[in-house]
Amino acid sequence: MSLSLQSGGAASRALAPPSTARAIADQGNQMTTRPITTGTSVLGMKYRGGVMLAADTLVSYGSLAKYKNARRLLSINSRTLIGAGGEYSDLQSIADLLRGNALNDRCTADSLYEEDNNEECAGEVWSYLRAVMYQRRNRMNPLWNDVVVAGFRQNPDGTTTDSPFLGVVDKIGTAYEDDVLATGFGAYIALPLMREKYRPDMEEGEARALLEDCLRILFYRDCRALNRVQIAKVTMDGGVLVSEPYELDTYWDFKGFVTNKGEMGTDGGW
Amino acid sequence: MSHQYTADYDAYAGKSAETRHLKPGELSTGTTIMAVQFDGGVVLCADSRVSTGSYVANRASDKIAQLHDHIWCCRSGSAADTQALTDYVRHFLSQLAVETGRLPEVKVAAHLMRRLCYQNKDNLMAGVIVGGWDPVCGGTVYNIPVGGACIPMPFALGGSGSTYIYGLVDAEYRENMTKDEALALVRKAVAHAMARDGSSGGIIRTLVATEEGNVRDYVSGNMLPYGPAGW
Amino acid sequence: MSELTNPAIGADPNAPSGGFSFDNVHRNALLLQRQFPSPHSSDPNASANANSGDRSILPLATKTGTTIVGVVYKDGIVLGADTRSTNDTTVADKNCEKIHYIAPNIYCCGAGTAADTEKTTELISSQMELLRLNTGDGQSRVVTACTLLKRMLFRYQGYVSAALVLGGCDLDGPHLYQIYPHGSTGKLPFTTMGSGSLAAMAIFESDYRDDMDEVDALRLVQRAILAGIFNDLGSGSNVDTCVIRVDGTVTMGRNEIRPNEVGPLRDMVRRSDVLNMREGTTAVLRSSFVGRSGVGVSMADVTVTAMET
Amino acid sequence: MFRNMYDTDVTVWSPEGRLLQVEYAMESVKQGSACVALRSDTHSVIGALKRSVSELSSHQQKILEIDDHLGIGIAGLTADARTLAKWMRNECLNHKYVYGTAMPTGRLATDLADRHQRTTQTYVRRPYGVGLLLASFDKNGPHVYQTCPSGNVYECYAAAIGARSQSGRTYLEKHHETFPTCGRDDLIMHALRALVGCISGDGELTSENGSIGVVGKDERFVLIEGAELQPYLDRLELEGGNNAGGAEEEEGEGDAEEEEEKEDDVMET
Amino acid sequence: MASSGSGYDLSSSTFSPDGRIFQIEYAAKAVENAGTALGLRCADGVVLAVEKPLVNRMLVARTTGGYTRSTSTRASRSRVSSATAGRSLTGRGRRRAITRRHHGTKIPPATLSSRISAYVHYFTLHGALRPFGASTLVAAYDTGTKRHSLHMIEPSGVCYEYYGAAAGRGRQPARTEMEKLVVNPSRVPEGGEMISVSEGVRQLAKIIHSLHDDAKDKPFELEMSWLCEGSGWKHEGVPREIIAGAVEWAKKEIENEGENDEEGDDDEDDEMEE
Repeated sequence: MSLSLQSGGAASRALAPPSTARAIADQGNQMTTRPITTGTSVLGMKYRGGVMLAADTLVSYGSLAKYKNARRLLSINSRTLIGAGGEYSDLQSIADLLRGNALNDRCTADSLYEEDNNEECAGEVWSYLRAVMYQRRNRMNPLWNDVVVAGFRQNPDGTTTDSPFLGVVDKIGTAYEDDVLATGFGAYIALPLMREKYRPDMEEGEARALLEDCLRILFYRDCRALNRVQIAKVTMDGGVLVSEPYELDTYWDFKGFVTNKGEMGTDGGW
Repeated sequence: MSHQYTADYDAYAGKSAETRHLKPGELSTGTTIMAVQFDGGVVLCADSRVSTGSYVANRASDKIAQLHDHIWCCRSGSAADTQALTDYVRHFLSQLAVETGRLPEVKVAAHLMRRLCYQNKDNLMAGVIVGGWDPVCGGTVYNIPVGGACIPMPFALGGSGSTYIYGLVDAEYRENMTKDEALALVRKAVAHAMARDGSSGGIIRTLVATEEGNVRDYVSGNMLPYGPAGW
Repeated sequence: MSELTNPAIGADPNAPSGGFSFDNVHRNALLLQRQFPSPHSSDPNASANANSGDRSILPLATKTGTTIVGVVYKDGIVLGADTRSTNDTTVADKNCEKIHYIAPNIYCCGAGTAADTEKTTELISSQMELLRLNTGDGQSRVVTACTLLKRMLFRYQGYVSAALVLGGCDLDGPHLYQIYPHGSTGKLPFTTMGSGSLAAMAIFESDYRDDMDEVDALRLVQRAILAGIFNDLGSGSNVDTCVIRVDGTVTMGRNEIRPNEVGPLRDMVRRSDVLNMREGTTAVLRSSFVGRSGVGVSMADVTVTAMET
Repeated sequence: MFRNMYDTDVTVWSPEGRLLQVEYAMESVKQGSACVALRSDTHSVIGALKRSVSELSSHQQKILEIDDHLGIGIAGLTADARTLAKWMRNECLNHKYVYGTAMPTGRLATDLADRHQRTTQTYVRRPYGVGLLLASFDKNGPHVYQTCPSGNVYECYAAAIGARSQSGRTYLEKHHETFPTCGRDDLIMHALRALVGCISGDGELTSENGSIGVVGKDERFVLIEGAELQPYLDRLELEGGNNAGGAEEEEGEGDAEEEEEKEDDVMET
Repeated sequence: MASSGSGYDLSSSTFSPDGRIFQIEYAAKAVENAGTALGLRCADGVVLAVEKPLVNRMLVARTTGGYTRSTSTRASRSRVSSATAGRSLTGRGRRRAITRRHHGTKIPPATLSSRISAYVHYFTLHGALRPFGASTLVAAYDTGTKRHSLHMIEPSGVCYEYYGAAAGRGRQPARTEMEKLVVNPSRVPEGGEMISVSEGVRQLAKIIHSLHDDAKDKPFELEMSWLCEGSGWKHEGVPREIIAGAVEWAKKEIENEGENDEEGDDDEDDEMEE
């Protein structure tokens, strides 16, 4: 039994994330150099009154579509959502870490009552993740994820505002914010479309339609994507809402698709 | 952010023989293909996804190609190689048919394909299933895997997705199936492969070759017999 | 290395035979051994390899990190391309042309190594013209161009780095093909190629419909190219389009959209008057005219000799 | 009572259930010069009396800035306070690096108190002999916290610690209900008036020995000392309140409570 | 203390000739001098109540100290005496609870309690350490067995499960009062039923108030929390208006019962309720 009266504090919280950290330092060679079980893109977009995230529910093992009901959008506290692609085990450990911190915040709050508590806002979660990811990368043992954080922005003094927050942290600790974000394959396929169609005053329905459109296209064009998806949103008055997984309809009946192309007469078709 | 989209999220487990040795950037029909003999003909079946890395370059391609009037093949591996192979076999088969004045046998088509694959095996990446009807043997299926072997079979599977469905097909296949039973089997099996193999997907194309002729059909991507189940 | 003989005929093994020829493979392997840069154009790692490539024995090729697209619409084909060509990380040409002529009714967009796409399309276009003259058929078939291109590219096993979008109309109607450097082809209602192909494809997948009219199709192509220009660093500058109709007419839209126009911006800059000097600012103190006597050669000096046979 | 038997080691309970070493550490706080802190709805203010050991020396630093939004006033062993201040600054910077926002005062105060407590649990280290007043403005508004060597921490509307602080406390208790609506300058004046009572004998609050720290909404923590303090002292002069005599009357009362206080501030709660 | 150890009572690593460890008893004494803390296991949940003395009038009442803490959403504890030692203990409990969460389940109440008690006990073994001067009440819900429970850990490290537990200054009379309540499921009188949490809140408020001598004792804040069906088996503060209602009811009851009692000072009462 170790005898330590050491208590928490920001430093210890940030610098000793998941339990594997020390084991790694000791052995020096157990590093994530390549992801094994992977999720693909996560999309995020602000709209009037909130932020919305979208992702499919597939976790691949190489090219095997291994888990088709894996949730990659998670609520961290009553005002913050994260979504992540990349190594799924690392995502789970990040979620444990963040939820542990949120629980710790609730337990150490000055007051027993909810309204007096000051849970971390999205910006703080994002900043915290940045510190963790960057530190792990410097230990040459990165958490293999690109994580999107959604919630509400805070004032310089830390109070929450009603303007939405959307930021991303990648596996080496690069962090930035934007009105629309996409990770993984989505950065190549979904982002151009989102950038073209985004307006700051989009209604929730429009935002959802656009994100579903992007997910559908990702399913068409990304070998590691699925048309079983989740949508999640954070709103000022409704808090966090993560949908159950559902299936998107797809379209395959363009004339040029239906035509048979392998016949003798139609060379160059295929 | 890493911008290496071909390699980044691609783990290495699960690559099939057909895709492991592709050149960088080469298109592959990382595929599920299948053929089943039935009384009086054959059924061929394929998905429609053509990919480079994890990008789908063509989501509605046709991997079932005609070699002669009643003889067809399913392609898997490098798209360029299999297209060229098919063109050559078509060419030689037509020459032969004109020369002999009779319908070529499926066996001949398969052996042409085999020779091309075998003698150029260092430079090709192709796994092909040849199937069709001829007046001598009726419905016949030949499997020509990477390397250029040639094995006659009552049913054949190929492509990266096939590994996921051997068990299913072994369990469901019976000898002397009718045309409709064979069709149902290939559709079900290929749909299951598409559901598990990231390199297979899109729509299901089928072909039935009999003495009477060829019937093409397709199942739209949103009408598959097995969809993205939640497990 | 086994040479394939025509197995059906079983001809004399010494006679020239059909089938594959991989003669260049040995040369290519040798070049690779001597650190010739990878020929595989669509490999995004290629530039990274090239960067560390002071070992490379040949200079880098100019590549068109590109967005090229094509769609089929009700009355024909619309092709589109951006106009940036790059040399490693620098922009080599800000306004190049990537839509190449194949035949009066067929055009082809090229991505990959600029020289390869240009020469390949030039070669095929001359073959097409010869074919037209030889057959007396006034109209080339798109499928012919496609077949010629794929045969050639396959022969070079990807070392001719040309990724193409081939479009045209013939008596069978509009045809659109994608052709990859290794020689595989596909026939599609809409297609995109090049480094910006993913961005452009998103636009197509989102808004392509069967049987669009020309205005919609053109607008869709423009949007797809703009998506490439704005989101892909290898693509940039202006939008070129080409409409090929079933009725045989063709409209080239050279620089149809110029989203990166900096001219007006430049004009806004007021340069110092010191740099704009009026005529006569420098005083002429003295002028004199020197005749050409004694200088140079006059016509009379040249000896004319008769041509010999 | 074998009081002397139980008072030499911090890990020994007395038969009455007291930790005398900790209580002695609390005494050292009372040796330090006085320090007061109070808050309105918009500001937090610390006031302190600076001592100098001789005519020839400078005055000690009593108020330390920890972060843009937070400062502390100290009473007790200055050196102990400095190590704590260094640690607190580090925590604040760390929090800013990790979370991108200012350290919540409550969390810092709790962590600080835990740090105090740790020294009382093992005999390896002695308790810190210093009491701190934290004045801050964070996302929940202005705060004043008081910590003790025992590890106790209180959030207060106003507080006073250090030598002769009782009269300052009496002043604050009398007026604290009016503090919430005070403006910045009025709050500073209250701090000064409370301080005046804590000056010994015929001493006087001057720009040399007075020290004020203020933090408020959209206002970073600043120290007001020397010439900057003079206008406030002038105002105090006008009120006629700038000497210890004014608070004499209340002090008697204070002494009586001082005795009782000893038991309050112990570990018990 | 019955007897002082005369030399054998200076270290928790020293036994007295009659086999006692005086340091532990002295530490327990610290608990006995502190504000009262009560815990009551009712039919549909557990209620904790703490008398928090307000050292002076300028304290921000609701935030002071935080005597009742959540260790996780399913467990909570309340403790008396040395606020600081208690805080260190709750920190420990929280870490345990969180560690256990990492194992994928919520830590069972008995396990949590016995781990805390092991930790507390450890501090009674070493000369270099001192026993904790705090008792800890653990109210918790077992998600596995769907059962709620109340444990108390004392400075010696002993830990029992209780239907009603009390620590601090008023523990004796409080215990007597609690024994009158129907909290033991095996001793429910004919036709009666076990006490509910809402009734528990009122009873605890009454006990705390009746033990408090407004004339002699310091003003205090009544802090109450519960973990019950109504709170979704999560530990949370009892809503302030319910506490206010309970206090009002309690005062009326006390007034009715004791004619000889002097009236409480209204001013101070108001403050308490805040």
